[in-house]
Amino acid sequence: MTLVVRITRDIGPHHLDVDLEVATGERLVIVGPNAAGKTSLLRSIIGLDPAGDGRIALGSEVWHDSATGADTAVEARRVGFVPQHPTLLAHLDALANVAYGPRSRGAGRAESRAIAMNAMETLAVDHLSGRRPDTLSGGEAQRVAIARALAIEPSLLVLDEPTSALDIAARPGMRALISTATAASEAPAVIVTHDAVDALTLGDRIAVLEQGRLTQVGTGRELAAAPRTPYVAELLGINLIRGSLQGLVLSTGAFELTVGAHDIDDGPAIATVRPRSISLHRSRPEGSPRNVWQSRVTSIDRGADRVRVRLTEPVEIVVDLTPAGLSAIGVGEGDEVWASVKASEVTVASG
Amino acid sequence: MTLVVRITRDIGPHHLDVDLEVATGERLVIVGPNAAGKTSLLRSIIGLDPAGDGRIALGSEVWHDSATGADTAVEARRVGFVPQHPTLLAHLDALANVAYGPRSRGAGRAESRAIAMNAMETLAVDHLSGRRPDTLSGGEAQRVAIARALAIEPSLLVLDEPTSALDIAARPGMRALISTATAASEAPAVIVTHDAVDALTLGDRIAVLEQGRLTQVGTGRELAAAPRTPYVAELLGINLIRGSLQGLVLSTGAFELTVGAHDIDDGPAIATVRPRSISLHRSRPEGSPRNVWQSRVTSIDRGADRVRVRLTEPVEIVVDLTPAGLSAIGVGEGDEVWASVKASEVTVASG
Amino acid sequence: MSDTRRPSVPRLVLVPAALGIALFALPVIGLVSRAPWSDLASLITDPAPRSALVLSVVTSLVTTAIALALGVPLALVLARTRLPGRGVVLAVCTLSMVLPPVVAGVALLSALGRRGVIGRLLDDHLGLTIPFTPAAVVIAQLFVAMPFLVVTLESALRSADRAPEEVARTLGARPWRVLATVTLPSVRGALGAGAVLTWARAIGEFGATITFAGNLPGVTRTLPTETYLALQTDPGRAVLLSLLQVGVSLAVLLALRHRWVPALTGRRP
Amino acid sequence: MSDTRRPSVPRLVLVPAALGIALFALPVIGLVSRAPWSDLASLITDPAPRSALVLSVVTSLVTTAIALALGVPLALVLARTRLPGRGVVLAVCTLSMVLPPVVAGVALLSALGRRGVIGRLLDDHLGLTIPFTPAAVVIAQLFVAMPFLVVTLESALRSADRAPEEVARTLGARPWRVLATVTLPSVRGALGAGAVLTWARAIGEFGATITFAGNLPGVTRTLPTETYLALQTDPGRAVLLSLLQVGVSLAVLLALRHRWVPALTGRRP
Amino acid sequence: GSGGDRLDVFAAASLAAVMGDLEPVFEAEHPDVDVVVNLAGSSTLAAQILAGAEAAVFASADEVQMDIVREGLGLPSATTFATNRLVIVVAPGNPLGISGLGDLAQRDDLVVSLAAPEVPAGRYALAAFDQAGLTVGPATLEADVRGVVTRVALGEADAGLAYVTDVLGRSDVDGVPLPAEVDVVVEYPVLAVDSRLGAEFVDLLGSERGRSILAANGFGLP
Ligand SMILES: Nc1ncnc2c1ncn2[C@@H]1O[C@H](COP(=O)(O)OP(=O)(O)OP(=O)(O)O)[C@@H](O)[C@H]1O
Ligand SMILES: Nc1ncnc2c1ncn2[C@@H]1O[C@H](COP(=O)(O)OP(=O)(O)OP(=O)(O)O)[C@@H](O)[C@H]1O
Ligand SMILES: [Mg+2]
Ligand SMILES: [Mg+2]
Repeated sequence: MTLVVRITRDIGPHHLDVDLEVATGERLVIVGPNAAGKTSLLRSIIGLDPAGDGRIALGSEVWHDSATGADTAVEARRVGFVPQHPTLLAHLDALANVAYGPRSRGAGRAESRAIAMNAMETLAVDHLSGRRPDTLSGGEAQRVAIARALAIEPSLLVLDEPTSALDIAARPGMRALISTATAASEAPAVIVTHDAVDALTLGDRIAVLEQGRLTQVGTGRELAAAPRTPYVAELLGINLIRGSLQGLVLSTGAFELTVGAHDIDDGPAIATVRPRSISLHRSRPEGSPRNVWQSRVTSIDRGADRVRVRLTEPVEIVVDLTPAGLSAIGVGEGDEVWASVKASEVTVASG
Repeated sequence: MTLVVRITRDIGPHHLDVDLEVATGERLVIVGPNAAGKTSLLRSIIGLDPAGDGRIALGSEVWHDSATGADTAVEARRVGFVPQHPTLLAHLDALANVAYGPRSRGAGRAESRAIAMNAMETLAVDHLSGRRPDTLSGGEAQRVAIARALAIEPSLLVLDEPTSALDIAARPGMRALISTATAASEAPAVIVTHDAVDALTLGDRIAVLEQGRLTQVGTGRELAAAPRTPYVAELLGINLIRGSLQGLVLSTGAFELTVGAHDIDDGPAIATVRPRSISLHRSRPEGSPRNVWQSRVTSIDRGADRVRVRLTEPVEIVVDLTPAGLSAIGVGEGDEVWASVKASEVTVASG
Repeated sequence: MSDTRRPSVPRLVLVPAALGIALFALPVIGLVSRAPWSDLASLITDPAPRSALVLSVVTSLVTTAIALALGVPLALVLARTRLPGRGVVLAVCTLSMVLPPVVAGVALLSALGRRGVIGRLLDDHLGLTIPFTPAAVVIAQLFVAMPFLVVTLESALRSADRAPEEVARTLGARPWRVLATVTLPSVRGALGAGAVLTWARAIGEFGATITFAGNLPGVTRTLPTETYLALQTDPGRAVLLSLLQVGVSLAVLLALRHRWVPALTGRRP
Repeated sequence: MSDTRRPSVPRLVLVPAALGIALFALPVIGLVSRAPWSDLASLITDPAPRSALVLSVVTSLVTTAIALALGVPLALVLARTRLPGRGVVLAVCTLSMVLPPVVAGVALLSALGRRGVIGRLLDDHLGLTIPFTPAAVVIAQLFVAMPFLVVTLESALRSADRAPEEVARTLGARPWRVLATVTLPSVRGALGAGAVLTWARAIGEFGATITFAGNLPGVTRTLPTETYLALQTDPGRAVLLSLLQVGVSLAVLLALRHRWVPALTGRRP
Repeated sequence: GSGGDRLDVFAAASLAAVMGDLEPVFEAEHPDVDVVVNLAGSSTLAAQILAGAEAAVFASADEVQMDIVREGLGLPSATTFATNRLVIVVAPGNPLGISGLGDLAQRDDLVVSLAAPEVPAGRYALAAFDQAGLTVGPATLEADVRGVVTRVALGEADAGLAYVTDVLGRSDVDGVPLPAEVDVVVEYPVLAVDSRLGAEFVDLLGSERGRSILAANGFGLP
């Protein structure tokens, strides 16, 4: 069952204009800055918000078609939905929340509870079955909400930041969990997340929504290879420099970058550089790198085995070093620094 | 102003028992699995939940002391609090929400609005000032909640997963933002997060809360060097193996691991291995590595420039490879595989 | 995680609250102190007040049930749809609360009485006369008391969070199920309050009842009517009757509460 | 993000809702059709009903204001504190709704009359007599009508989400400020509904008023009392008076609504 | 009661018109006195007086209530200032041809409304049927005599027993007089509760002026 979505609608002052397909059993991750319209897109797909001009279909079922006026009721769409806030039914205990879906879809009381218990075990929340929602922790509530969505054996999974409150131990399991849940029905899944690891691991493809429009859709590798917007580059931890290409030189106006071999035409282009490909130096370095420029350290984020250094002039660049590497050059925030990168580390795509 | 927290209380069926200090201007990050009691701890510090037996003091102010019966009212504690759910006041627009704190603390109407506008600019939500909370996106609401907490010039910042709904572009700025906000007052900050990068970058120290108890407190580097629990190891992307040490061999019962040189005594010990130090092979490898064992691939998480492979037998191990590395050995989920690691890559600490 | 340590109510509200309690308690104490308790035995053995009491309890409960059956849908339509005449309908509801009860009775007669707009048709074509029947008692109580349910519930429905209903729909719940399992439980406090108000207003109702339904012992003579008439000859007896009514009302209330409390109160565990 | 496409109300509720509307509308239509509209001019120029009207409007508004001043604290105390006698107090509130109004008037006389438990003290020591004054009208209305506010508000307060109040406290708001800026706005729907119910009950109140406050023209003669007297001699005039009352009530309601609507309704933008 | 410049007259609601006419007369005779008339059911007035209301005059439509007040306050007997008679209330023009009490007791096609026996009009109605040697099965027992008239006026009842004064001057009902042999006389007692001015008001009721006002309003004179 392929999900086909074509939506054109206004959200408040903004405009949402999306056209995408999710194949049978495919998991599409949607990423994008806050307020891009991700939640609004999901709600339109589900039928909770208007879908405006366009068409939404899952397999042979047409859920919405502005041309024919078709519009399937929300409750008939069989979507496993996890909203951005868990929104458990406050007057029911956790088990009854999860059993609500099967029960609403015609299963008997005992059967619904068995299905629910099963889903709760999958999410490791079966010990919370008798609990009222307002006594659950944030992560517990989110797991119960996921269990509830999976318990209806959905034809489509729609998850709005389903891992935002989960601890790290729970996240790696999510991919397997979603696969298992939708394996029988081969239901497609649409998953919104802000987490780069989730984006790369939960989905088969990633769609980037920015200001109500899809700016790029592809596999993680495709996006990493040729990010089209700074947001994608930032998400994937890649430096992206837009400029005008002339032969092997990309010029931003303030800055010129020698790029690696390529076969694209002169004109607007996007160069990408991995943060770890860039070296920093206290003084102007000698040697092979063809790109050398002077800059200033804007910020330093220290990690356990990685330090991320941010430079803003003359272009925004992040550099990843080892803690030892940073100690070696001994710079701090605000200090002047030299950066270098080999031309062969700079890949270029037409912009 | 140092924050001193000693709390012993029951939460539902669980028990919270915490003793910690946060120095002037220090940012303490609290991490821990879901339901560990993080939110409960924060609520006790703030005074929204009972603090039970113990003492809470900020500098010279004693907020709670079960010995003397002292108990400062919530509103007198001047805590900048961002709850796990944004909890904006539904009947006020975003600006009025942010201005609510200054206004409650005696500032005039115009002054409060100016302070609020300022805080909103800092969080890049000034364009939302006239909006009702129920029209905000998840990330927008969270930013407004952060702005609201910062607008009161807090003596203590308490943030419960403040970045969970923020896009990646907004996260790196949080550290600077919190520093700036508390710079004048040198207020300490207590920040709960599930995000490893946030944990390592937002805080000066990390406290690990598990099942209501602090299992480890230290800097990111200290935790990475000697994680005390599997949770910490998982958080920092490190393999942790508990066992009994005899000379250079750590034995788990099912598995023996030759470790690197060390000077700790025989007995219970914890070995750590970085995921990238482990190699995988299709067949039994020849050569120098002293640790070679056969296992099976449980799962594979593919990232842009990293693939994480999980093995469960005979010990839980994660291995990081490059995509190319994985293609080279050509294994999939469920396949048999050989793992090897040099003894010098295995560090050991007494358990 | 919702129980807070300290009562978050400002201390000083205790002063007006105590005044409010006094306002209610003093007259009741006055009444109790004036009651000729020695006559209680004779009152209880007298069959007349007993049949009035039974009629009052039964009709007021029937009224409450019908008020729920009609008032809940009405409140829903008013709160949740964009009905054109919304404001007018709500105004008409308020209006029947504002009418002096006797005039309400006259209004009912002019609609459903023998010569009333509708009553005439019923009488001519079906031979059905509504006044002077227990049904008339119920209708009179409904007209006067049902608005209390509608107004209370409408406001609660209007401000209730819609997100849980949305989730229920995605889980496959059809509109009726959403209504029964999500919407109404989420306003159960208001539903309970509205039902209690309606019932209390109904069991205390006198003017509209006697005007529309008349006063026939055993058929339409409710306890308030019995009390009113007793007041004409034997005020002590009237006081006793009122206290009887109050006592029975409390008993009914408590009985219903104990049965429905898990469903009707918004108490947290 | 809360406006949904389709009305989520099951279609079929329109049937009972329509029945409910008919129940309210028909009697009013009956009343309007019976009214001797030709007498309207003389009624309007007559000063007696005008002074009764003014008294009714003023006292009912004063009653509502006092009911808010006392009832809001009372509801808060009942909903938010662990007062030992909670249940009893709530029962006493319900009780004054159950009493037939005339008996309520007798109860008030026995408490606050010149020979009453408290009234005697007031009379002896302060020379203060309450009955037969406009204050007595207000007290009678309060006794009968205030419970509607208390019950409505108590249930809303009990089920209101406490998280916003907690946040307000962390932001430095003291209890009074939390109450005024968070708690009450979060139950503004119930507050509005309760106030309307109280006011409607007060302006339509007759039995307790005439018994406790008497029926002195210009002092305690309210519009319902005026209507009662008109019923003795000229039912058409009584109907007109009632419709006048209804019209004025609607006007007051709409006027208040327009002024307070942003504060009182729970409407979403 | 203090008299002074205010005179509180507690009068049965059915005397509203009479009191309305008397008030200016008394005030004209006593320019410094303000007459305040409190109109309600006799039983309500009695309850108010017994609860300490400062009534100067109590004019009751019910002898029972007057007795309750007299006994409660230990006052001498009251004087009768007016009388009234029962009348059969019927629809305008008497379309059903009701001619006497016998019709009310015996015709099955009639819906009959009487006041409840607890209130005076009901008591007198019973007495009337007693005298006529009839028993009646009314459809409803109204809380007061006004209820009887209202119900007939609205067409809900075909006949009822009310006072002559209730029917006088109304276009929506007609009165059928009772036969002469049914001699039920309704007496209205009045009492000056405790003031000199009150006694003067009672005197006015008995004066020529007072009697003509009573007569003009349909009341009989003792
Ligand atoms: N009223 C209650 N009754 C029973 N258990 C409760 C209650 N309140 C909290 N708990 C339990 O206490 C534990 C700690 O909850 P808390 O919210 O502090 O966790 P947390 O560390 O913040 O988790 P998360 O990361 O999921 O937000 C949870 O297991 C929760 O279910
Ligand atoms: N009723 C409304 N009125 C005005 N603006 C609205 C309304 N509803 C949504 N918006 C705006 O539409 C935009 C998209 O909102 P949406 O919730 O879809 O964003 P999102 O991509 O899910 O963001 P986040 O990552 O923060 O959750 C936001 O700017 C939001 O403020
Ligand atoms: Mg969103
Ligand atoms: Mg938490």
